[in-house]
Amino acid sequence: MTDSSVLVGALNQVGEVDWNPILDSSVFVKQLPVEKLAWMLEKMCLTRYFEEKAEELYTRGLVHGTMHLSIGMEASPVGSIAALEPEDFIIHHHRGHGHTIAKGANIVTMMGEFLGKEPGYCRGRGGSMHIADVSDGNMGATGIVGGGIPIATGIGLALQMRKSPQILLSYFGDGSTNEGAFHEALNMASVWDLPIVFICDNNKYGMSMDFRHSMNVEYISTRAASYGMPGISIDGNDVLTVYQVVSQAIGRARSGKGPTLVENVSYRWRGHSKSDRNLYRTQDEIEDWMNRCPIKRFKQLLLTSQVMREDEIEAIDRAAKQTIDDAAEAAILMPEPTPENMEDEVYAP
Amino acid sequence: MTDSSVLVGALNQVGEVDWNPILDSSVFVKQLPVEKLAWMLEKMCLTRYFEEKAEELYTRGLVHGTMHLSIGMEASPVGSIAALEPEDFIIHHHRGHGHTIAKGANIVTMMGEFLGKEPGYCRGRGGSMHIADVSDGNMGATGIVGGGIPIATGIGLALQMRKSPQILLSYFGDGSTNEGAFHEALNMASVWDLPIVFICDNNKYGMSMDFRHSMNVEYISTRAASYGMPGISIDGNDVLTVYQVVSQAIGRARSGKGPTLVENVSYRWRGHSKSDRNLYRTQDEIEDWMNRCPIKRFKQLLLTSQVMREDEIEAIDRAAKQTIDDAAEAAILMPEPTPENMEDEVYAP
Amino acid sequence: MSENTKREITYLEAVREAMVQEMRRNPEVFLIGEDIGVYGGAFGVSKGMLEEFGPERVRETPISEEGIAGAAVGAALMGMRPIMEIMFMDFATLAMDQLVNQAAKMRFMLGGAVSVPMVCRAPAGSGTGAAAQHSQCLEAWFVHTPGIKVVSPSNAYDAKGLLISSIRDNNPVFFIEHKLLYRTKASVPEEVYAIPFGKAKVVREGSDLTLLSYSIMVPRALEAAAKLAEEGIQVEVVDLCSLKPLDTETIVQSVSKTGRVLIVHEAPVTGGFGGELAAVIAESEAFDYLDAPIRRLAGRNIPIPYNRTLERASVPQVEDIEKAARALAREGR
Amino acid sequence: MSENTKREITYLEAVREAMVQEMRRNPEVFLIGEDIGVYGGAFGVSKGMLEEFGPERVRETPISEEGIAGAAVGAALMGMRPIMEIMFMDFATLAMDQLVNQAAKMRFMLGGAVSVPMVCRAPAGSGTGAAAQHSQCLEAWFVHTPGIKVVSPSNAYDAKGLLISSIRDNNPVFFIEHKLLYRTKASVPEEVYAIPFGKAKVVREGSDLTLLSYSIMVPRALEAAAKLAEEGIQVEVVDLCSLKPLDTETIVQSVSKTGRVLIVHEAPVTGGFGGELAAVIAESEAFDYLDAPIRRLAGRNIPIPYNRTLERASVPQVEDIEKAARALAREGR
Ligand SMILES: Cc1ncc(C[n+]2csc(CCOP(=O)(O)OP(=O)(O)O)c2C)c(N)n1
Ligand SMILES: Cc1ncc(C[n+]2csc(CCOP(=O)(O)OP(=O)(O)O)c2C)c(N)n1
Ligand SMILES: [Mg+2]
Ligand SMILES: [Mg+2]
Repeated sequence: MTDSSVLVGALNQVGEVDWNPILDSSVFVKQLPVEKLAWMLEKMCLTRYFEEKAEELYTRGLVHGTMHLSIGMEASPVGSIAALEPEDFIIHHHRGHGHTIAKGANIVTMMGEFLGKEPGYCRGRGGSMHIADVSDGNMGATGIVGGGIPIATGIGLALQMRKSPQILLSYFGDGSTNEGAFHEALNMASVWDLPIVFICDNNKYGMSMDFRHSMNVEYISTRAASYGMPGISIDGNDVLTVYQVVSQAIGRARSGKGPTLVENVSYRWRGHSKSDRNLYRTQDEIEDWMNRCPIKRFKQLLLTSQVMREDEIEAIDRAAKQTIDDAAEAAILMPEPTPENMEDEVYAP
Repeated sequence: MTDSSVLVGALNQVGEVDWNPILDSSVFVKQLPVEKLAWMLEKMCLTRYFEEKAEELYTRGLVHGTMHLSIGMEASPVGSIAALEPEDFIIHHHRGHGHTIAKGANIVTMMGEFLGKEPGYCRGRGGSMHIADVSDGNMGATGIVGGGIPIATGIGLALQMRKSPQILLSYFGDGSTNEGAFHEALNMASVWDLPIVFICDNNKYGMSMDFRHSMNVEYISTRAASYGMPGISIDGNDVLTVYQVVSQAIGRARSGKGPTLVENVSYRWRGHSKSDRNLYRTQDEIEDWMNRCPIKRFKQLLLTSQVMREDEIEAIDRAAKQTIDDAAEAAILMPEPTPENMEDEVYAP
Repeated sequence: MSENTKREITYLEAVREAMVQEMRRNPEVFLIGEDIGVYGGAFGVSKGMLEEFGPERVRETPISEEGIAGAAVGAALMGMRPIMEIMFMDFATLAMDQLVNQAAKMRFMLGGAVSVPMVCRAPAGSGTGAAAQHSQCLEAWFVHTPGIKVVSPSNAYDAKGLLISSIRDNNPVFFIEHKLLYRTKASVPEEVYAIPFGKAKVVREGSDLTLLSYSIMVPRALEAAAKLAEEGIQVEVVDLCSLKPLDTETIVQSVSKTGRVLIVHEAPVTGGFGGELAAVIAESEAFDYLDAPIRRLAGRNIPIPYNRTLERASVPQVEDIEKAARALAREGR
Repeated sequence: MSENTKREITYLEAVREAMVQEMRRNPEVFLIGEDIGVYGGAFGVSKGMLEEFGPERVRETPISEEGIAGAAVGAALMGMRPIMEIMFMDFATLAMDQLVNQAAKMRFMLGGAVSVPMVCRAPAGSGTGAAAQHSQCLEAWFVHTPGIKVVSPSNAYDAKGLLISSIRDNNPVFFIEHKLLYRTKASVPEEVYAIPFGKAKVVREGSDLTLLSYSIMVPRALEAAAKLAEEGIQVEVVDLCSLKPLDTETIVQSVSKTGRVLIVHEAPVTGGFGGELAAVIAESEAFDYLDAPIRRLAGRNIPIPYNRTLERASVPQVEDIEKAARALAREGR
């Protein structure tokens, strides 16, 4: 690694890439159009309120099945998808509400799927874990940990073969990097220089397992070295750092230089899924991370850097809450699917 | 990596380990008992002649099926197994004749298995790819590339749980390190500090694929970094370097410090298997490596360092050839298995 | 079942008790899998076991199903008796090489030089709203794999006894638990007991038709049979318990007696284990006693959907069994 | 088959020709797998294709079966038409998650928003001395997976036409090639032609019994049938061609006509596809026409051994088929 390639703000870094400097968020925030910042705030708020509503609906007994909440992790999907062109693609994982919202999903249709309704994105066949929004370039999620990463490689391959200018963001968790699928897929993507940015949403735990007990490395970006791929770990709760770093990785991907592994370090506030009693971590640790809330932090930044006024910020927040409340009401009223002829849906004509 | 950990003679190295210096083979050869050196030479010659005989038998139409020859690669199994205690274990892969011989297999029983005979190691059920010699601590090979590596982790786990002083050498090829099994198994072994030395017999090709086209790393030992495991690449055609380095890795394993990944760089002279037309590499390249023959080189070393006389060396060589010739004759005369009651063999009582 | 045992425990507790008792008895037995420690496993099966046996023997792993299976195979080769837990049976897809190419074949392939005494426990089935990738019943794959035994208990009593046999067996055993059975209760003795493989149970006698089933479909079949009895249709319900080895004798006897057979399972009908059962019957002397075609009632040929109504409609429910059995009872030849 | 076609090519060449012709016609079609380039694939199927189509479309991969399958799924999702080659069907064990949980389920699970037009080609079967881990026939697993279609041609003509249909199909298709068929020849038109799925062929007419089979067992069955004809036993041989969708109609018709049925396949008998066929017959109206029990002749319930004699004895040979058919023809009810 040459000195020139060391990126200020990186927690860990491998591979020889000439990273452009990243700016402190308090500086960078002034360089982005206010609409962009407002978009980021809106998507983060929508995600938070969506998931809080999901919890509420669950508690009210309206949800059959499980769900995986990303409360506290909103900066990674929003900061990275903010760096995409609308035609670009994403593929994510079981904890994917934020990615889906950031990529432009219709919230009502999404809520409908969450409730298993016929007008939902998957006509109620998929549910929380499988919400996809293909027409917006969101190829959805798999319930198999790591199972989406090889598919990402295939999507990247198709884009490359078609000489498309589009690129793909592929998301997965820390725990999934212990699956063979991760290894095979990143290796192939690197060998073929595919237009992909691999983004590890490290929320510190794979279900109940502290990621440091599941691997002998401190930073998951270290694993990029096995594939001769650049890797970088950053503060995944800082939406503008995520944006800057992923933008550069996207630039590499789009210019044919191949994939990058970006680790966004964050934390999941809620249990893994609804059956989680949180016995594997301390309340202190949870509270410590709640104090680092990516949304509160971003709002603070917007305010102190004077790019938005408090009332503007709160208006976005309130509107997001309203959108979610309305979506839930609408989704509850949606019709249920009916079981006739399901056999006809299995195969494409 | 601290300076002190840099090992002279290593082609590549990762991880922070205090390697003891390794000596130049021309020096080290004088520190080993002559019986040990003679053992090494004998095992290498036996392997070479076994495989040449295998080819001959194949050409004579006596072999049904395929086989994978390791001619040119004899130093890795012999140098590494020379560093074991007899009670230790090995598990290897489809190119495993050398490992089997070095671990002490009865050559006649082995040849019998190669020919599919009833008195063979697997009673003719396994054949060349699956010769195991369990009573000598050779747990055999799988025909699934990479499939033996997770099993190695399980063997290491059993040894550790039983607080056994025994350790395991786990062998595999360069190509197999692109399998998910490699990734999962090395990660688990490292997390649990298992008493295993992982040895990659890098013969430059996975079937027809140049290993440099199958991965973006120059040295496979680089991959150890993903597991927080020390990794080292060495000249795998120098039996005494292999011996010295693997001895140290065995020391780590035996003292509870965990696994090491050793890459023995070598070359396969013959085609991948009998159907190989060698279209993917040049004759020049093959000849270049034939000039680096590990056996010739070792003989030369023994001679020039004056630890053995030419006639002693040639006596070992001739005896090995004779052993193989005799074994083949005996094996050819062995009875064939008969197909009755095979169902009764599937399940253990 | 011993008469004087009154203690009722759940299927889940029975599975745990079998593991705990065998682990106490035999230091070679250990549990390996994901989140089996402080979390107690995704369904809570191993709750408390970490505390009793420690992290060595309640061995939590990274999320690496192929690695877990390989670790089990390797440890078993060395004479340990690993119980590996696959969190959902669907994830066995990631461990098929180790289970099918390694565990199942190794003894035969090495001419008998080794054995592979391991258990693979996996919760299967739909009904929890977990959708297509967390709801499968894949027993047919393992039945079709020489070298693996397959058991699938329908109640807490059998779960304990069959799991103890699985742990003591010297071969790879696939032990299938059904998620919806976890909370069901039965009278289960505290003593250690082993139920031999290959014995089906006639759990209800009847003269009009034989209903062959296993796992979750057994309680459903019994419920349906009770209702049909009110209409005068006497259904004989056979719980297969172990799918491989299979108790052909009990099957043939029952079918020969009733002359009609309905096979019920949750997995999709096409290519399911029901086909094997149909073939076994159609090849046997029971064929001569059949008064109606063999009928299968099984899961629809679709992935399991998320929505509760769709999910329910994807696999046989009590009313479906009732209907199918009634129709078959009336069917002449 | 067109009358005026005299050109004979091998099964292997027919598979290659189908790929080459579709790749010429449609730039979205590509081949992906291990050693398929200059090596031409382990069996030489893709020999010469790298030269014509280049490394982009004859895409060689690291040894990463799960990765290959995932790459195929992803590319198919984007509308490409990948043909993935699994070097030996046994290695599909390493790609089961991608094939079964992803490829097969994705369309249904996403409510119809996507399709996954891909082919997985795999050489199967024993007979080459490659032992237990390189000789399996695993079709039963994929037949049991809703969302996947399964075809298994028995001759060069069908191989070409069915592979072209597989490539054009908008779903995952498992295309099973048998290693021992690669060198067999048939008259194959040079023109592009597609053979629709779900049509079985009566490849020999007969009145005494129906023999249902596919893949390598079809030529063996025909040989046996020819010998039995000399004894006056007329065997009707049905080549299923596509296992899913299955041509139930032709099966039922033939069995209803002959009143006796022998099912023959190479995979181990227990849990094999033969069970499904037996069940389909036993459930159908053909049941009423059966004059003898349904018989299966299939592989023994063992891993495939290395030794040539043992290997041969593990799966049905011509003489075994002859014997089983003769016995069945004589069997009364
Ligand atoms: C192959 C597979 N193994 C196990 C699971 C069960 N499971 C679901 S999510 C999860 C944890 C995943 O951890 P990570 O990748 O860090 O993602 P996170 O849930 O933390 O976002 C586990 C073990 C699964 N769904 N798939
Ligand atoms: C899972 C699997 N994929 C593919 C193969 C076919 N195959 C056998 S050996 C081999 C090459 C292995 O390369 P490497 O690991 O470098 O070992 P080498 O043969 O060079 O010793 C391949 C592709 C296999 N046996 N198993
Ligand atoms: Mg996580
Ligand atoms: Mg190699």
